[in-house]
Amino acid sequence: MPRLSYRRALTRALADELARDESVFLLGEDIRVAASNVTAGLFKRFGPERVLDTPLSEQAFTSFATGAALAGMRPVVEFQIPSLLFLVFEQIVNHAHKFPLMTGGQCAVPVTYLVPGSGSRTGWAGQHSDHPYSLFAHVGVTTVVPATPADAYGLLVSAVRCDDPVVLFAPAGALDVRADVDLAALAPVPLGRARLHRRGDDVTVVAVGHLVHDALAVAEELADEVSVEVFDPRTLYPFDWEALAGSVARTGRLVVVDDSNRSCGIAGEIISTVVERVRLVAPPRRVTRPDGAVLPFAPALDRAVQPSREQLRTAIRHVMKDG
Amino acid sequence: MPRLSYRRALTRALADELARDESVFLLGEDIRVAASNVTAGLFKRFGPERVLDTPLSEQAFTSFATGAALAGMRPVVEFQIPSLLFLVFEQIVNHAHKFPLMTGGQCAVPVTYLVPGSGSRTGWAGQHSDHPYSLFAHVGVTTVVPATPADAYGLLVSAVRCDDPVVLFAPAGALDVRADVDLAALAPVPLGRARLHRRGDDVTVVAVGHLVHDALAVAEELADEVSVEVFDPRTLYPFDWEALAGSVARTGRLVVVDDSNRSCGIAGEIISTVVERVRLVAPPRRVTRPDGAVLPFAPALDRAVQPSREQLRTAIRHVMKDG
Amino acid sequence: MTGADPVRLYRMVRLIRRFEERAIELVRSGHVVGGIHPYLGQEGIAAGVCAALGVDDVVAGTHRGHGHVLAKGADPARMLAELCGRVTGLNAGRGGSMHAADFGVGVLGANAIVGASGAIVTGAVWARRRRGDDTVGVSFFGDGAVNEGMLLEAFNLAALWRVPVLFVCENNGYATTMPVAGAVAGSIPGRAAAFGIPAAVVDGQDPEAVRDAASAAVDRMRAGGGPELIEALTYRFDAHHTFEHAVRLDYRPPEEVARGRSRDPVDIQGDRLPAPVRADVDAEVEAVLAGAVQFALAGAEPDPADALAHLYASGLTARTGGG
Amino acid sequence: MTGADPVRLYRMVRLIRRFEERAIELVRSGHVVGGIHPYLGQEGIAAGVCAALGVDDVVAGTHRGHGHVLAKGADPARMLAELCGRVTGLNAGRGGSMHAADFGVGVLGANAIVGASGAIVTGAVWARRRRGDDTVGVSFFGDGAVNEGMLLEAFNLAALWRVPVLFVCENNGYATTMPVAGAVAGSIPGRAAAFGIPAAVVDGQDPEAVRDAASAAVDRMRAGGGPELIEALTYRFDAHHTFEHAVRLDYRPPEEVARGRSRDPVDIQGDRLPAPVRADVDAEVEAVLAGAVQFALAGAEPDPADALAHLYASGLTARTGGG
Ligand SMILES: Cc1ncc(C[n+]2csc(CCOP(=O)(O)OP(=O)(O)O)c2C)c(N)n1
Ligand SMILES: Cc1ncc(C[n+]2csc(CCOP(=O)(O)OP(=O)(O)O)c2C)c(N)n1
Ligand SMILES: [Mg+2]
Ligand SMILES: [Mg+2]
Repeated sequence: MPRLSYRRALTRALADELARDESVFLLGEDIRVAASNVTAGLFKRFGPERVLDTPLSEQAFTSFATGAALAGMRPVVEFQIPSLLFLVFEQIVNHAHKFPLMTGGQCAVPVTYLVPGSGSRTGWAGQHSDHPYSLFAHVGVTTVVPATPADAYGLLVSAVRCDDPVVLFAPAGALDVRADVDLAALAPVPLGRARLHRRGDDVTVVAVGHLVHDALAVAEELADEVSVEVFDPRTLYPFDWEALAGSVARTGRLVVVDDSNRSCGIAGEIISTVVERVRLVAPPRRVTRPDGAVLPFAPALDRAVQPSREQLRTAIRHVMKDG
Repeated sequence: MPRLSYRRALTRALADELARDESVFLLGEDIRVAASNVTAGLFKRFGPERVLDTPLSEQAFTSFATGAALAGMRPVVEFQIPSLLFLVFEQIVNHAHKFPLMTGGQCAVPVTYLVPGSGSRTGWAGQHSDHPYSLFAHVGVTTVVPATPADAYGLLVSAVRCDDPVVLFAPAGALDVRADVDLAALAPVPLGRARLHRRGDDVTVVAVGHLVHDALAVAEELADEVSVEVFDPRTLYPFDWEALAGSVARTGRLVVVDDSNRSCGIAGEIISTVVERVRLVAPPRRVTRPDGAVLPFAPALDRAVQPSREQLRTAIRHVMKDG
Repeated sequence: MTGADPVRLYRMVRLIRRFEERAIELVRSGHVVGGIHPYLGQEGIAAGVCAALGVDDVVAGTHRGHGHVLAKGADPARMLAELCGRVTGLNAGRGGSMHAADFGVGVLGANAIVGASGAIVTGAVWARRRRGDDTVGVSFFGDGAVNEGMLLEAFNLAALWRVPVLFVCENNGYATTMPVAGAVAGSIPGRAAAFGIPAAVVDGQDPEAVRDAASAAVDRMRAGGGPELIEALTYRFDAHHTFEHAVRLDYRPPEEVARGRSRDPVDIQGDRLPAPVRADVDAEVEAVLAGAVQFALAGAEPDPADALAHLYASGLTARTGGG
Repeated sequence: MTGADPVRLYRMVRLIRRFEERAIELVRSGHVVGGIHPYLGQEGIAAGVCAALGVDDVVAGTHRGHGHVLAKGADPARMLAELCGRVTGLNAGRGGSMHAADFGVGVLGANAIVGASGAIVTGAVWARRRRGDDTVGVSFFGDGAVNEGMLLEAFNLAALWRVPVLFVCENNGYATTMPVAGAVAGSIPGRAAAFGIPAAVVDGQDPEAVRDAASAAVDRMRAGGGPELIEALTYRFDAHHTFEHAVRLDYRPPEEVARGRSRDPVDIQGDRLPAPVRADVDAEVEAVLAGAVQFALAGAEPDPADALAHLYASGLTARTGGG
C-alpha cells in the first residue's frame, strides 16, 4: 500500500471535492504557490477561478466566503496561522455561525476553515503557536482535529460537504504523519463520530489531534502495567458522547490529553460531561497546556508548555493508583 | 444606608479611579454622553483628555489602549455590546495578553475592558446577546463577572489597578440590581477571590453574575427541602479553587449555573476541576445555555435559551436524589 | 421591485415612513420588544437605490435596516410580524428588527454589526456572477462604518476583483452620538478613492437624485464596471434607537434637528406628484399598513420548544443547557 | 541613536546586512530555531528612518523586524542572543525573531501579526505626549499590511487625534508570494490620503533619501503636525522566510530578482564613503558581529521550569497543565 502523508491527504481531499462539485472553491493567502504546501498542484489543475489568492484582508475574505456560501457556493478558506482565527472570530462566530438561526432557516453557510499547522511549530513563538480549537467548541462551530492521514482526508471531505461552517485544525505535530493507506478506500469520515485506536480495559485515554500518536506510544510503553484504551474524538464539536460513555463505562477511568489551554478547554468539557453520566472508579485527570498559556520562543520552553508523554504517563499511573 | 445601583457602582468606581490616578483614562463609543449610562457625568468632571469618544474602530482603539498601557497609562475601554469582544479578540488575546511574556517581562498591559450589558437584553437578538466570558477564561485573560453593586464597584477598582488586562462583564441581568450600601465602606475587592452569599450544608451552587440572584432566590424557595450554599466566584479567571474546594468538601454536592454556552464553558471547567480534587456524593450538574447557542429574537425563545430557575431547581433536586 | 417612476418612488418613501411610524407605535405598546433604530428621514436613500435594482440583485443593510428590506421588495406585513417576533415574520420571529432578511427578494439581511455587510455582499455577488447571473449588489452602511477596518477591507476586495457592488454610505451626520467630524479623518469619498473606487456625493433627501445616481452606477456595473460608492447626505429625524425616547441623550442642537427635518424626502418626492395622486398613494399605503399591523399582531408566537430551530442547517441538534 | 551622517548611516546599513547574514548562518547551523524573515535588501529603510529619531521616540516593527530593532539602537549581541533563544537575549529568549523588543531604546517590538503595530504605536505616542514628552513614533509595515483593516483604522485614529506617527510602508513588491498589483487596489499613498494623511514615495534603496524624507516628516510632526506616511520602494533580496531556502516557491522571475538586487543599499550608501573609511566601518562591523555571535552562543538556555515566567505582570501564577 502506498504511504500517504497527512498533508497530502488534505491536498487529495481538496482536489477530490473541487473535481466533484463545481460550487467548491479555495480562498486564502499564497495558496496558488501553496506556501503551506497543502494546496500543491491545485491552482494548476483548477485555475484561478477555483483557487483564489487573497490580499491580507482576513476579515473581508472570511465574510466574502460567507457571502459566497449564502449564494450557494462551498468555499474552503485556508488560514496560514492559527491566530488568524482570532482576527476573524467575529466573522465566523457572529456571522457565519449565526446566519441560519437568525434568518429563521432561510439560508445555510457551508464554509470550511482550514488551519494547517495549528499548535506549536517550534520557534514560531507567542503569536503563531496557538491551538484555539476549544474556543470553537465553545461557540458551537463544528470543530474537527484529525490525527491520521485517512481521517484528515475523510474529515476534510465531510467538512466541505457539511451545510454548516466547519473549522478543521491540522496540527503541526500531525502534518508529517505518514501511513500506509489504500487510496481506493479513502472515504468520507462522518463528522461527530469518534474512533477507537486501541482497545483497553483499565483506562480510557482521550487524545486530541497529534496527541493521539503520543497516547498510542504511551499505551504501548505501559502495556505490561496497564491496559489503555485510546479514544480519538476526531470531532470536538459535536462530540461523540455516546461512544465515549461506552468506553468509560467499561474502563471506569478517564484521562484526557489535549493541547489547548486548561481552563475551559475541551479536556475539562470531556471530564465534566463524563462525570455527569458515568460513575468513575478514580478521579479523572487531564493533561493540557497551562492556564492562559503563551508559548515562549526558546524551544525548551515551548515544549515545556505543551502536554508531554511524561505527564500522560503520570496521569495514567495516578488514575490507576487512585481507584 | 443609601441604595446603590450596580450601574452607578460602576460609575463611582470609574470616577474614583480617575480621581485617584492620573494615568487612568476612559475610551469608547458614546461614552461622553454615556449612551450605556455607565460613564454618566464623567466627561463633565474629567474632560476630553480623560474621557475619549472613539470612532467605530474597535480594533484600532483596543490596540491604541495597549500602546497607551505600554507607555504607562491605565486605559479602561468600554464596549457597547458583548460581541465587540469577538471583533477585538486578536487585539486582546494575541497582543495585550501576550506582550509581557513575549517581551521577557519588559512591559505590562494594564487595560480594563468593560462590557456593560453582557448576555441577553431582551429583544436584542442574535448578534448582541452573547455572554462570552468563558472564552476569556480559556485564553487566560483575567475575567470578572460581578453580581452585586458592591462587588461591581470593588472589582472594577481592582481591575483598573491590576497590571494585567482584565475583562469585566456587567451582565444586563445585573445592571439594575440595587442594594443598600454603606458608601464609605465601598472598597476594592481582590481579583480571584470568591464570595459565599449563603451558607448551606447539602449542596454547593456556583452561580455566575446575575444568576447569583436567581440562585439565592431558588435557595430560599427550597429552604425547607434542602440547605443550599450559594457560591459566587466573582472572578472566573483566575478562579478561587481553594474556596470552592472547601465548600464542596463540606456539602459533597455541586451544581453550577452559568449563562454561557455549555461546551467548554466555565461550568464544565468548574465541575472538572472539582471532581479532580474532591469526591462528590452525587454526580454534579450544570445549568447553562445550550451548546452553540444563538439567541433568537422572540422574547419567549430568547428566555428559553437562558438558564432558568426551573432548571436550577431540577438540577438541585437531582443531585439530592442521586447521592 | 419598487420601480423607478415618481409615483412608485413616492409610494415607497411613504411606505417606509409610515411603516416606521407604525413600528414605533408598536414599540410603545410593547408589541415590538427591544426597540428599533428608526429610519425616519432617510427613506429616500433606500427607495432611490432599490429603484435602480432588479429582483435578482442582492442587498444587505444595517441595524437601521427596515427601509432597505422594504425597498428591496419584502412584504411589509411579514416584516412587521418579524418585528413583533411572530412565526409569520420574515425570519419566523428569530431575527427581529436588526436581522430581518428575505432571501427570496435578495435581502441578505439587516445586520447588527456596523460595517459587516460589505464583504458579505461582495462574496454573494461574486458567486452569483460566477454562475453567469448579471447580479449586482448593494451594501448599505452609515457614516460610522467607514471607520471599520472590515468594511475598508471589503472595498479593497471588491475593487481588486471588480465585483459590482454599490457601496452606499448614508451619512446622517452621526454614529449614535458621535458627529462625523469627530470620527472621520479625511472624507468618505476619499475612503473609496483609496481603493480606486469611483465615488459620488448625492442629496440623500431627494429620492430621484438618489435613484439617478444609483441607476447610473448600476448601469456602469452591469456593463462590466467594478464597484462604486455613493455618499448620500441625509439626516436622522428621530432617535438613534427608540431607547432614546425614554432616555434623552444630549448631542444634537435643536436648531440642527429642525433644519434637518425641514428637508423631508416624503415631501420632496410628494411635491412632485399632483395632490390627488399623492392622496391616493397615501391612502393605499395606510391600507397596506393597517393590514400589516393586523397581520403582524395576529401571528402566532413561536413555541419555546423550538428555540433552537435552524441553529444548524446540517440538521445537527445541540445539547440543551438543562441540569 | 545611529546618527544621520553618511558614515553612521552606512555603518547601520552594513550592520543590519551582516547581522542578517550571520543570522542566516545560525539558522542553517540550527542555532536559530524557527528561521527568520530576512531583511536583506531593505536595510536602507530602517537605517534611514531611525536616523531621524531620538532615543525617546518609539518604533514598532514587523515579522521582518531585525532591521528596525537594530536601527533604533538595540544591542546586536543581545538581539542575536534573542534569536538563539538565550536568557541573555533582549527578551530573555521568550520572544525570538518575531517579537524582539527593547523598551529601553523605544522598540515596542517586532510583531508577528501583519498590520498590528500601527494602533499600538499610536496609543504609545499619544500617551507619552499626554505626559508632556515630545515623542514621535514610527510604525513599520509591508505592502501587504495596507490591506489589513486594523491598520487602516489606526490611520484614522492617528489622523483624527493628530498623533505624530510616521507610517512607513516598506513596499518590497510582495506579501509572501502575492505581488502588490494582485493585492492592492488603488495605491499606497492613496490609503493615507483617504484619512487626510500626507504621503511621500521615496527610493527605499537610498538610505539618505529615506533619512531625508523621514527627517522632514519628523520635523513637521515635532512642530505639531499630525501623522504622515512614507512609501519606501524596495526589494526583498532573499526569501520571504528562510523556510524558502529549503522549499523553493516559484513566484519571482529570476530577472526581476537580479534587477532588484542590483540596487543594493549597502553599495549605494557605501559608495558615498571614501574606500578606506568604508573598509574601516566594515571591519568594525565584522568585529561587532563576531562578538555578537560569541555572546549569543555563550548565553545560557532558559530553564524549562521558568517557561511561564512573565506570563502575568501582576504576579498571578497560572495552573500548570500536568495530569
Ligand atoms: C462594529 C460595531 N460597533 C459598534 C456597534 C454599536 N452601534 C450600533 S449602531 C452604532 C452607530 C452606527 O452609526 P452609523 O454607521 O453612522 O449608522 P447610523 O446609526 O447613523 O445609521 C453603533 C456604535 C455595533 N453594532 N457594531
Ligand atoms: C494578519 C496576518 N495575516 C497573515 C500573516 C502571515 N504572513 C506573515 S508575513 C506575510 C506577508 C507580509 O507581507 P508584507 O506586509 O508585504 O511584508 P513583507 O513580508 O513583504 O516584509 C504573511 C501573509 C500574518 N502574520 N498576519
Ligand atoms: Mg450615521
Ligand atoms: Mg511586502
